[in-house]
Amino acid sequence: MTKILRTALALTVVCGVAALALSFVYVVTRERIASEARKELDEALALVFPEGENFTPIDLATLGPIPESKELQFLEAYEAIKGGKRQGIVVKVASTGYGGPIVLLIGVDTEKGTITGIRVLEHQETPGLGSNVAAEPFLSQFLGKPLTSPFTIGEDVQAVSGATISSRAVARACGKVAELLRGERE
Amino acid sequence: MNIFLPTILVGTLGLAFGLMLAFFAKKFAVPTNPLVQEIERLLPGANCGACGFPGCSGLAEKIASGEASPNACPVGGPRVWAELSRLLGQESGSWEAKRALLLCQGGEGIAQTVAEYEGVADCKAAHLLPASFKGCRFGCLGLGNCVKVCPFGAIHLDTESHLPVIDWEKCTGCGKCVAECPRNIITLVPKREQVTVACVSLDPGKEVRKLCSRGCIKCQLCVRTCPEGAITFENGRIVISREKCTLCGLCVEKCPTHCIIRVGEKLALLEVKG
Amino acid sequence: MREFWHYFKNGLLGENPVLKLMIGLCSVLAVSVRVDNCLGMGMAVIFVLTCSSLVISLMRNFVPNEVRIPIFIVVISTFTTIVDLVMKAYLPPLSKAMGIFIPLIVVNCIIMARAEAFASRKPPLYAVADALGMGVGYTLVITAIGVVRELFGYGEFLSHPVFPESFQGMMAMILPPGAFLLIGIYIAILNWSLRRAKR
Amino acid sequence: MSTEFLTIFKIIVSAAFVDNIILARYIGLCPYIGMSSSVANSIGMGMAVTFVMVLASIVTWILWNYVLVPFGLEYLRIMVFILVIATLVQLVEILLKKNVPNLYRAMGIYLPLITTNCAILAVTFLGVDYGYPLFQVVIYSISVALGFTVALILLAGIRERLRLAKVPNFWQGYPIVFIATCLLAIAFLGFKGLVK
Repeated sequence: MTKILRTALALTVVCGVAALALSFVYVVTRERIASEARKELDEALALVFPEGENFTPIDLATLGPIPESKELQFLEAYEAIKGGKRQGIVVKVASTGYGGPIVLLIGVDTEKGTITGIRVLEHQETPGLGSNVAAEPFLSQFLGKPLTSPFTIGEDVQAVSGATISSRAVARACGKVAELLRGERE
Repeated sequence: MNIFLPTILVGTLGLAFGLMLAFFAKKFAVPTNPLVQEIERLLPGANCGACGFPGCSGLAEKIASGEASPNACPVGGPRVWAELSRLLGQESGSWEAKRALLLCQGGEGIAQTVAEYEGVADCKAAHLLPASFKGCRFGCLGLGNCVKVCPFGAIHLDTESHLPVIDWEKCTGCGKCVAECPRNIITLVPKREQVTVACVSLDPGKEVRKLCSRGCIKCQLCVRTCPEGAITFENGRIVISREKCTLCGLCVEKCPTHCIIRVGEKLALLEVKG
Repeated sequence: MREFWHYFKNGLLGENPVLKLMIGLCSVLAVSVRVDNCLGMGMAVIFVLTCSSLVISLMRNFVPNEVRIPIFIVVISTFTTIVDLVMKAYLPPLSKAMGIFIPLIVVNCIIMARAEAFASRKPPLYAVADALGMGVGYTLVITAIGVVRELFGYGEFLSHPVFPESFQGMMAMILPPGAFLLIGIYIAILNWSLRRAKR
Repeated sequence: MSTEFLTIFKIIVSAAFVDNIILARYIGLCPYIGMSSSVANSIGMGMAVTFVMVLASIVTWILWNYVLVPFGLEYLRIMVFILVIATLVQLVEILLKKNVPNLYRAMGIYLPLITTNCAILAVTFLGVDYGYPLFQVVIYSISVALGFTVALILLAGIRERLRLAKVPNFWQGYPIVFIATCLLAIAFLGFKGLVK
């Protein structure tokens, strides 16, 4: 009986000390991790909406009825504010590509009704082919396009060669975001 | 942020798991061979499976029973090998040096040759052919891969029978020839006097009789003869238990095809008689 | 001190964990797409391996046999989590690139194998020597693979282009098959050179 | 009903083939190389992995959703999960050894290999990361284990043939096994894009 207790106690002590050490490290690094994540998001937001001075998260539901789609999920939305006035909206969406969801940040100027920027945050596309949808040459095609564009591969957007599905996923995301925000245009 | 909550939580988890493990380990203890435990203690215990056996305990069992060599653990490397050899060397009762033994007497003039083979002189190549140039599907092809692979020059091909002869003086029991042989007819056996069936054919007796005059025809006369009950017929092959055998030699005399042989302590030369 | 070097050198070539012992392969293949990832992974493994070897070696006389494995793995996982948190805080891009393979250091067989095979039996100084040797040996191999994969896969070295514009990366090198192919070739080369050296 | 069935089917195909844990994700390689020397071994290992994988993902899923998340202790995930797996494996082994010796002989002896099998830990992490409900986690872990077993048996079959082949001297052993794995991985690339 004492042997069982001693054995159990050994594991308890090791677990306790380990957890103590970990929570200590966690407390030390927590702030830093949060600020890194915030910084990363801010940088990405600033890239897709260069004119925005600061960004505040808003509820997606306030943007109107969200377009139904199996292959697309709306994740978050941000207001881009300049000089105390709302200039545009940045939407974070996940669109199903070739290897999994492609998470995109799409910036829209609600006054002009154009796309201001687009950026791939996460993807699992084939390296060397599908991964090229995250690169400038493909994404810059969308810059400045009006919300009324069809966003169809082969018509107004050229697909990355060898990666039609990945390209279509990005175009679809833009199309749906445009559909959502068309009503927002003042 | 409270840093004591996780400590207590994980500590409790540890306590619960520790109690469970210690309790069950005691309650459900299964007695194991002390030698196996001894070997397992020397093995790395990483349970990585790199040796090809299921975990360190799996390898320990195989080493204890002599089915695996003490250098089988690639993680432990030479150091563990040395320690294991020392352990096994001291307990000489349960550990014996191994030697390679060919379980086939079907040489030239004894086993039928049904076709002329003119391909590469390589057992593996000949074994890949759908049909065998020797009548027997199980017997030695006699093309000498084992001779080539032996690092100690302990094997040579007999000029008359074209069967490999293993010199137990030179053989170290490294098992290279065992791994090389595509027909799996070379095995490692303890180095001592013993009686063994020198045929691995699974063909029915009638077939064997046609193909080879020294093959096991499954008559099971030896099973009935053995006074110790050491011989059994399992899964289509005759098995002689080394533990029960008293080397009385009755089965060797009785075997109608002379496929049970007595192997000496010094050499594994199969006496191929006409 | 002599023995310290002896154990250290052991892990570099003679018992190189990846090429000779065939352990810790998962992260080697998964992370070695780019050289900087390899170096990061190498550092992480060296840190976890050395720290846990040291702690396990210090505790070696107090650990009851029944809970040996849970205790070792808790120690290893603590250091792994520390690496995970610190990387997230100070090197976020690297931490992102390695993804799930940072937590998986816990189950990197190298660490558990060395803990059981070496650290739990030898005094701390030797345990550290062995851990460092194994860690550096691991890092060397993973970097050697990473250099080739990055060079041919992206045409870059440490993210600097090496080949002219017209070079199209070899996709196969980045994908799993290239990794398997390369490690096969490396082991064959090692076998060959060892055999030559013997002669 | 039919959409639910479709989701589950998708999980199965993508976990077992498209994202095959060994050939596409490079996880669980040590037992893959170690245990693939014969088909019989690989089947036993596959069974043991399936068993532990399902058990571990259920237990860790419960711990994650009802203990770690409510207390805000997500960062203790690595430690708690691996502790659970290590204990679970050891317990199952002790119990099987004593109570069901036949089953133990068939698959239990492979259990110790599993504590340090990254595939198990990876599945528990991924199952939680994907945010599946409990039922889907079970399906997911079964499918991953299926993919693992398939890859293991395929390689074991190849290795049994390789024993008879004439392989150049210094390519013998592991190198040729990796080349075979490379070809298998290429074959599995064909599944990519199967599930949208």
